[in-house]
Amino acid sequence: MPLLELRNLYKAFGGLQAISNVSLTVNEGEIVSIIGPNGAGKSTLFNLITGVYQPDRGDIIFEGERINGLTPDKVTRKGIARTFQNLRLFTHLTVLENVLIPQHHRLKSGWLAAVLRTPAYLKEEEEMRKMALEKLSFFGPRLMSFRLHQPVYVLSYANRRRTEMARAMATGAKLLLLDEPSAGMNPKETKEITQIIRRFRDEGGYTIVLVEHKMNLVGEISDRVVVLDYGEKIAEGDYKDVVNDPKVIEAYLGRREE
Amino acid sequence: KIGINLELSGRFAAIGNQTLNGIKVANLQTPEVLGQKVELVICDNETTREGSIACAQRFVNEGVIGVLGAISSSMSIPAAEVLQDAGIIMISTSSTNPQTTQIGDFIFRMAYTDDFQGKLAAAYVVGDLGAKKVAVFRQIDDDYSYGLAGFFDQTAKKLGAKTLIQDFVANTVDFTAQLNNIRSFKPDAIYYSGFCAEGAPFMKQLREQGFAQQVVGADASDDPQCPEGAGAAFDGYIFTGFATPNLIADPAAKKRAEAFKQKYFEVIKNAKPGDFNGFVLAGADSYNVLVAAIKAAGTTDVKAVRDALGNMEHYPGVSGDITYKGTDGTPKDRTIGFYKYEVKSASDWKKIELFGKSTAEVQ
Amino acid sequence: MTASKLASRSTLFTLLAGLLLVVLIGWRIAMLGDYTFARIVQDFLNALTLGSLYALIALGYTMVYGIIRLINFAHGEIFMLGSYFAFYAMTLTPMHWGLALLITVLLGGTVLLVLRSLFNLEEPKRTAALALLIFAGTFFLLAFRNMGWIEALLLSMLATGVAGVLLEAVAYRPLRGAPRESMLITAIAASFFLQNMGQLLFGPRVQGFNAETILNRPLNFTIGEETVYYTGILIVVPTVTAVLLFVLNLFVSRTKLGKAMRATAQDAEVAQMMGVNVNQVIALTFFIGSILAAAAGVMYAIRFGQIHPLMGLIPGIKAFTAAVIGGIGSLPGAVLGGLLLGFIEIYVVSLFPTLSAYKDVFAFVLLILILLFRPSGLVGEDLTEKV
Amino acid sequence: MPEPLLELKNVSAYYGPIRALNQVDMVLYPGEMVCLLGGNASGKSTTLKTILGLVQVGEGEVYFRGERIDPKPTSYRIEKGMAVVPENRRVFPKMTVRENLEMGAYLRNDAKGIKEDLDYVFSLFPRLEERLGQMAGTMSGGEQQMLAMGRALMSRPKLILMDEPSMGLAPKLVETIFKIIKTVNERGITVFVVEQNANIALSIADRGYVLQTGEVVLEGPAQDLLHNEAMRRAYLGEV
Amino acid sequence: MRNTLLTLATVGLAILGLYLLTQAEGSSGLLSALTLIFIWGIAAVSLNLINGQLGILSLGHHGFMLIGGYVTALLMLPEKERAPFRTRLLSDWARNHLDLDKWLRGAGLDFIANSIDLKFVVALFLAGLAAAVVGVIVGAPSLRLKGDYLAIVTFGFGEIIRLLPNAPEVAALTNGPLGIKGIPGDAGTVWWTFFAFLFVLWFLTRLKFSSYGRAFEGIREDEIAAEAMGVNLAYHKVLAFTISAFFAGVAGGLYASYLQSVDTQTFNFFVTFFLLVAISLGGLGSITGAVLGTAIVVLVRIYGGFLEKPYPAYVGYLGGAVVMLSAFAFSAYIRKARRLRPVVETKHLIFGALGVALLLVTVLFRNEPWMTQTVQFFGLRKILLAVILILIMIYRREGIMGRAEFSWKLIFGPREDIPTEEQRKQDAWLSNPDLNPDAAKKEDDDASA
Ligand SMILES: Nc1ncnc2c1ncn2[C@@H]1O[C@H](COP(=O)(O)OP(=O)(O)OP(=O)(O)O)[C@@H](O)[C@H]1O
Ligand SMILES: Nc1ncnc2c1ncn2[C@@H]1O[C@H](COP(=O)(O)OP(=O)(O)OP(=O)(O)O)[C@@H](O)[C@H]1O
Ligand SMILES: [Mg+2]
Ligand SMILES: [Mg+2]
Repeated sequence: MPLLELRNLYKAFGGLQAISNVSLTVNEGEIVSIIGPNGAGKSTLFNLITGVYQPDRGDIIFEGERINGLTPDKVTRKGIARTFQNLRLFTHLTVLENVLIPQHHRLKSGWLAAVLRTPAYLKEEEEMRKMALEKLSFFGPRLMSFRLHQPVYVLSYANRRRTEMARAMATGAKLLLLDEPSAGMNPKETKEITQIIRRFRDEGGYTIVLVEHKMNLVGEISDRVVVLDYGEKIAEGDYKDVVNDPKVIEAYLGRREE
Repeated sequence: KIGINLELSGRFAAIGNQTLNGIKVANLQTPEVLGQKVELVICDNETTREGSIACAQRFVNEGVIGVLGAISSSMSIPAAEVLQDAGIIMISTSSTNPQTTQIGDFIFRMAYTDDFQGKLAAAYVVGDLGAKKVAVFRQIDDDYSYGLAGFFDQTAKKLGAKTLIQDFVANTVDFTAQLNNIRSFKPDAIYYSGFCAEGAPFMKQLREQGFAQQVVGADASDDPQCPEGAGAAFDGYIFTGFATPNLIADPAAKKRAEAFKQKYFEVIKNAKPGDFNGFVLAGADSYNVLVAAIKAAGTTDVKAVRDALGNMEHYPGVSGDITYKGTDGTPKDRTIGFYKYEVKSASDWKKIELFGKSTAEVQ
Repeated sequence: MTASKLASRSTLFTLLAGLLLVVLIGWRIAMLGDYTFARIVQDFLNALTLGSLYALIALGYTMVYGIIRLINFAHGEIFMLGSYFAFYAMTLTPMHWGLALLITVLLGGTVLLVLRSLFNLEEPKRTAALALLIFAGTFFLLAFRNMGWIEALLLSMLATGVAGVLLEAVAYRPLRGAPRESMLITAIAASFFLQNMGQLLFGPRVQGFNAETILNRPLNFTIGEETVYYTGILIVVPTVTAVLLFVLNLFVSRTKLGKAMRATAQDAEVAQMMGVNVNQVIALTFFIGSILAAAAGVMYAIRFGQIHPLMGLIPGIKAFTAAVIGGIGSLPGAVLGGLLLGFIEIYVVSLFPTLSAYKDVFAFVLLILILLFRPSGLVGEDLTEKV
Repeated sequence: MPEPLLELKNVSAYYGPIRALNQVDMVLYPGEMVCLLGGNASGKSTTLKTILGLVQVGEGEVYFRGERIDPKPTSYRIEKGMAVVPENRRVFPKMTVRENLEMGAYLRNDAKGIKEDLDYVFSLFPRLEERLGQMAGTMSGGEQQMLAMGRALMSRPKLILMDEPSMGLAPKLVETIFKIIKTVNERGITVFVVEQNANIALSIADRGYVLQTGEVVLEGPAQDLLHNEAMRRAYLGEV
Repeated sequence: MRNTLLTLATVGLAILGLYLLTQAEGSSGLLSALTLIFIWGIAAVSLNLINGQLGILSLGHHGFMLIGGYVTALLMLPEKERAPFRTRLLSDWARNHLDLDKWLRGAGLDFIANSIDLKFVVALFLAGLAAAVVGVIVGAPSLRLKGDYLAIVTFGFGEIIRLLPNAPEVAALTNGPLGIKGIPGDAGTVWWTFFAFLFVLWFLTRLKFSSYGRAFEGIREDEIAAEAMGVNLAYHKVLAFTISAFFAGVAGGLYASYLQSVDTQTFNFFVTFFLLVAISLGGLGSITGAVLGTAIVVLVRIYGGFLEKPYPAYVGYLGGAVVMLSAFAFSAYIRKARRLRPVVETKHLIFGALGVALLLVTVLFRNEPWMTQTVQFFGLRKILLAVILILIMIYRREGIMGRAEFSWKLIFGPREDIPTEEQRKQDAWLSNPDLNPDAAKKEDDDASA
């Protein structure tokens, strides 16, 4: 059974058909990249999956269960977490707090227990902290040392992106949707992040769907690449096939120079 | 040492300052008692209950013998609770709600109570003016206005008139809808039990909307803000209030009041003629009786002074004869004056004294 | 539920609610019995008078609120200042020439400075001409005229506009770029400050504002046997409000400056990067807002015949309410909201006389209902964000 | 050497107690295209903000067209001929595409010139013309980036500052955008660009600066930097 | 551990101090100031939970306080009532059924019954509960709204609640607009309020530093993100709103007991306004800040009275001069500390000039009658408060405490959030190991080896 399955999704904004008839399956343990020109509907697809928008038609099936119509928090609790293309961190909270909040929904203790600091609650809190550090440690000292207690608004752009990824992982989701994880990073850092995303899967056991424009990253880690254009899926397959697809070159990559 | 708890800022600031002036003048006249100088501790309660309590507490700390004020029942009652518990004398200058002095034996007042005022006004409107139908406007969120309107309404009904009550709340400025409501009732007279802040727009709109009936109000209208606010709309307005010297029946008291008035205008230099009214006299007398009680007791022991005050009979005050003996702290005989505004414009108006009626008569 | 479904549902609710309202009103009128046609007309005129006053206040409020997105708690106090300025202009003139000169220099100088910084007057000739006009005009008005309400209104509008700009410069400008809450708190503080300053400077008591104008001339006509009364304000204020609405709307949506205002509201930092002098634009917004407040303040004072330092509090809250009911940021919305408030207040009293003291409860219940079904006000913009 | 267009002399800038720029010296000559590189959090964006006056200069001086501008407000600097493509796009979300572009031309009054430039922008980014009436906030990330570029061009600046203009753009567009930058530069507009995509940036730039923790650690002609061993290792990720 | 001890020690000291104070002569003014600080402090921290931590502008807090006030009043009303009441349904019932002290005495636990009035505890709890129930009723539908729309709706609810006791239908119970008077006041004394205050502080601090508190702050920062991270918005908003309403109700009950009366005018919008001023002065979102802000506001209101005493006019002029000159010095100082240039802004010179001018005027005309006459300004305290608030917003826009809380670490520990230059250098090496002197040295070593 595939982890995530999209069946004939449609979404329009006014007259604009942002997503039309998109179907997609993602299997457990895969890294799937979604590429496509600007405005192709990639982020919209993420928004549909996570419940920020509701599809006009079609089904979204996660672990065999239809999740259309759920609010974003319910979707997250089902096991899908995401990062935002335009960064939506809790800017005045510290990095650590940012990574603790997504674990809140798993808390079993009620608010009264939290106030009373019952042993059960304290244990849970301890576990949350451990998990937060574990997720942050994917990024090594970049977020771990003094950055841990810095409020997010002092972080530079790339460090914010890293924090967002750690935060998404901390929800305890199985499936991560990463919207342009390497934006704002230089080639060297992009390489670093590529390795880290691979480790998300290998060590963290996540299944990953990502949107990217940096082809070397996509090429290096994707098991499968899906190409969207004007809301439609125009190609799907492994990286090599896709980048040599003339339709993709025409719509997205442009004339290859090398 | 005497505490003064007055509404010097906020909604009732105007009356508060008039009362304060009265006390100041009285203090100038009798600056000493038992060979000691009387020290006035002034506290502004900002026309809030909390402020009034804070003032009361401050006086408890500073160890005053007695407290003068506050003006309105809403501020007097909470302060009275504190002072009664602390065993300090309080003389509310113009609280007219019957409750105030029932709080305890340390609480006195200088005014009459609203049941008299309401009854007298109703008798006047139904009896003297011959009104068969009266529209009553009351401010529903004020102890004074609400209570007073109630007493008026009761008596008027008892005397055979029909009434129609219209409610409003503090800071209302638009009365057009209420006025439209009484249109088909066709009242012969209108009773207004509120304050001037609402009264001025009320009268203005009343006249604009074509009502020409006689309007009668109460002592809260005894305030220059009324005619100055609405100008000619107040022409002919009749209201009850603290008696001014001329209306005091007792000739001796009248003389004292006249003398005080002279002194007042000597001391308070920039006072306008309209600033002198019954509130000034009430302020002065509350000071006077307290000092007199201290003198009678011959000591500054609070208990003794309270007893002296409670047993006071026929004190010759500027506002009339004052007797506390045998009452709950409300003087036995007070004169309620009837006045009429004659207003040409906001800056050119007169308060005509009609006649006075003693509360003793009604009892 | 999709957005469109939601929209259609809320329209349905609105329709239903409207229907219910009509039925309720009809039933009450039938119950009341003596509610004659003339009284209906009378109530309508009363409501229109009050509502259009609210609308005028709300319009000025929205200029600042809708454009800078600052809940300007101090707007009510600016409104109060406007009426006091006019009051003193009317009662203290003509004044001794020395005093007039002093005030002219102070007031005229500030006005000139403010106008210069607002409109980039660089050409010396024009500036000089303007200066001459302002100084001579002010001096003439102060020293030789017993100002009528129109002159007082004009002078007060100018002075209040300047006061608004100064308030902005002192209290709000240092907070540029601060979080919304800080601005809000400063607005509260400013309102608190002005209220108490007003009590200190103008005295706490209520002052009569007695202008003989066409605005408060009692007029009437008859329907059958009965007479219906109204005053000149019923004609003037709605007209002024409508004209202002039209002009301001055009200004904000079409002119460059209007666009700069909106841009500043959305992202002041980027607006700066486009070359917008953000300080100037915001100052200008306050200038216009305060001028409108002054106009509304004078109308209000004429209508109700009195002014006092706390008079701005309630109209300020009403304007805020009106602006929100109408939809934040929408000038027509503010006017609509103001009218609606006026109508509610009048009709609650006349349809439910025993509940007249609770008319604010009704106003707020309606407000809540409206917002629950239309979460962004009657004509407000959609609040959803792109993620 | 001609007169420099922009000069930073010994500039330091602070965020509260944090010193984000440390005694930075930079010069831009008219018509040049200069590229600013550096790792994350090295202070690139801060440099641009300092030039624009969005961050106050703590110590040091900034000169633009021979005039000292560090005490001047941002709007004055724009008036003197700067334009900017801000980090993270920052379009006006509740304004339409057209209004956003018009805001770019805020300080201009020549209707005809504006029209020309509008057409020029449309020729560069046809997508913008398609979406003229759309609220900018609802556009996709890349579309917003185009809009931000177009908006900056609308002011006909002397100097254009760009903070990561290629971020979030499709590969095809990245190439296009650098071509556009090149053409813009060839029209005589000086370009100062912060870019992570150092390979492309350096290949079209004249010179480059490299920042590290707020300090300039390397500078020189673009070609030299491109082939600088340390540089390649540090930023281009080549070993 | 050390911190817990320190906290306990502080609380102990506070109790001791308070005890000594209650024993001291002439301290009743100070005590009532403290009582007010505690009462308003409870209200302020509860408002802070919504406005600061949850980030929702709520303007209807006075409504919840009013409910608490009325409930307490009705439950505590003594049998022998001074004022004639139309109905004492609830208070009669309360006397018969809620008198825990009677039961305690019956059970032989006299010492508890003698030392605290348990009925008041119950009354306060019920007051809070009533407010909380209304909080849910108000919150559930309206918390869907956003921003200012929500603000005005909460304001509307607050006003509706405030006006309802006046309605003829409930007036039989609430005595209409006249309110209820004669509530026993001894329950509103400093010990009660002190312990209630301690409890509320303890409760809300614990809540803030729990996972729930973090969730609230997440909602404040970014609702969409919080929702995407699995936080159930509706539940958490209503939860915070309800808890806040509960404590507002408790504060209202204490306040009614302090005033010994309750009516619909006491709890008007100014109450919320006042609380807003207090919490923003202290720093929105900070519990410590809310307390600090409340203390300042209450103290200025009570002890600022000296400003409004009569004094000769020249004192006023001198005071003005001092204010102006210190404003001038202060602004220069701040600009210097912030490395803003020029240190003295031209427009700030106005302050200096005005100060000097005032000084000159005072000296030159020191014998003129208008300089020596006695003047008295009422309302200066409020003006002072407003000016303090504006200044704080300008120079410390996040309020005195910002979002931070007082903690022992703040005093004893190092700041964690500001990196040292060294740390930032190390951070940079992550991107470029070449620049790491150690690494470079190591390479040298390798080479030489
Ligand atoms: N809320 C909305 N209202 C109107 N149009 C929208 C909305 N959200 C997205 N769109 C439009 O839908 C299209 C797809 O947007 P989307 O954000 O999914 O693009 P994308 O593939 O993520 O592009 P990019 O790579 O540039 O981020 C765009 O043309 C965008 O303008
Ligand atoms: N508002 C701020 N407050 C405090 N510190 C800040 C602020 N903005 C940036 N910083 C700090 O200043 C330093 C430089 O940040 P800057 O944004 O200039 O980096 P950058 O080079 O643009 O990085 P990136 O490539 O990630 O965008 C960083 O250490 C950052 O944490
Ligand atoms: Mg996208
Ligand atoms: Mg950057």
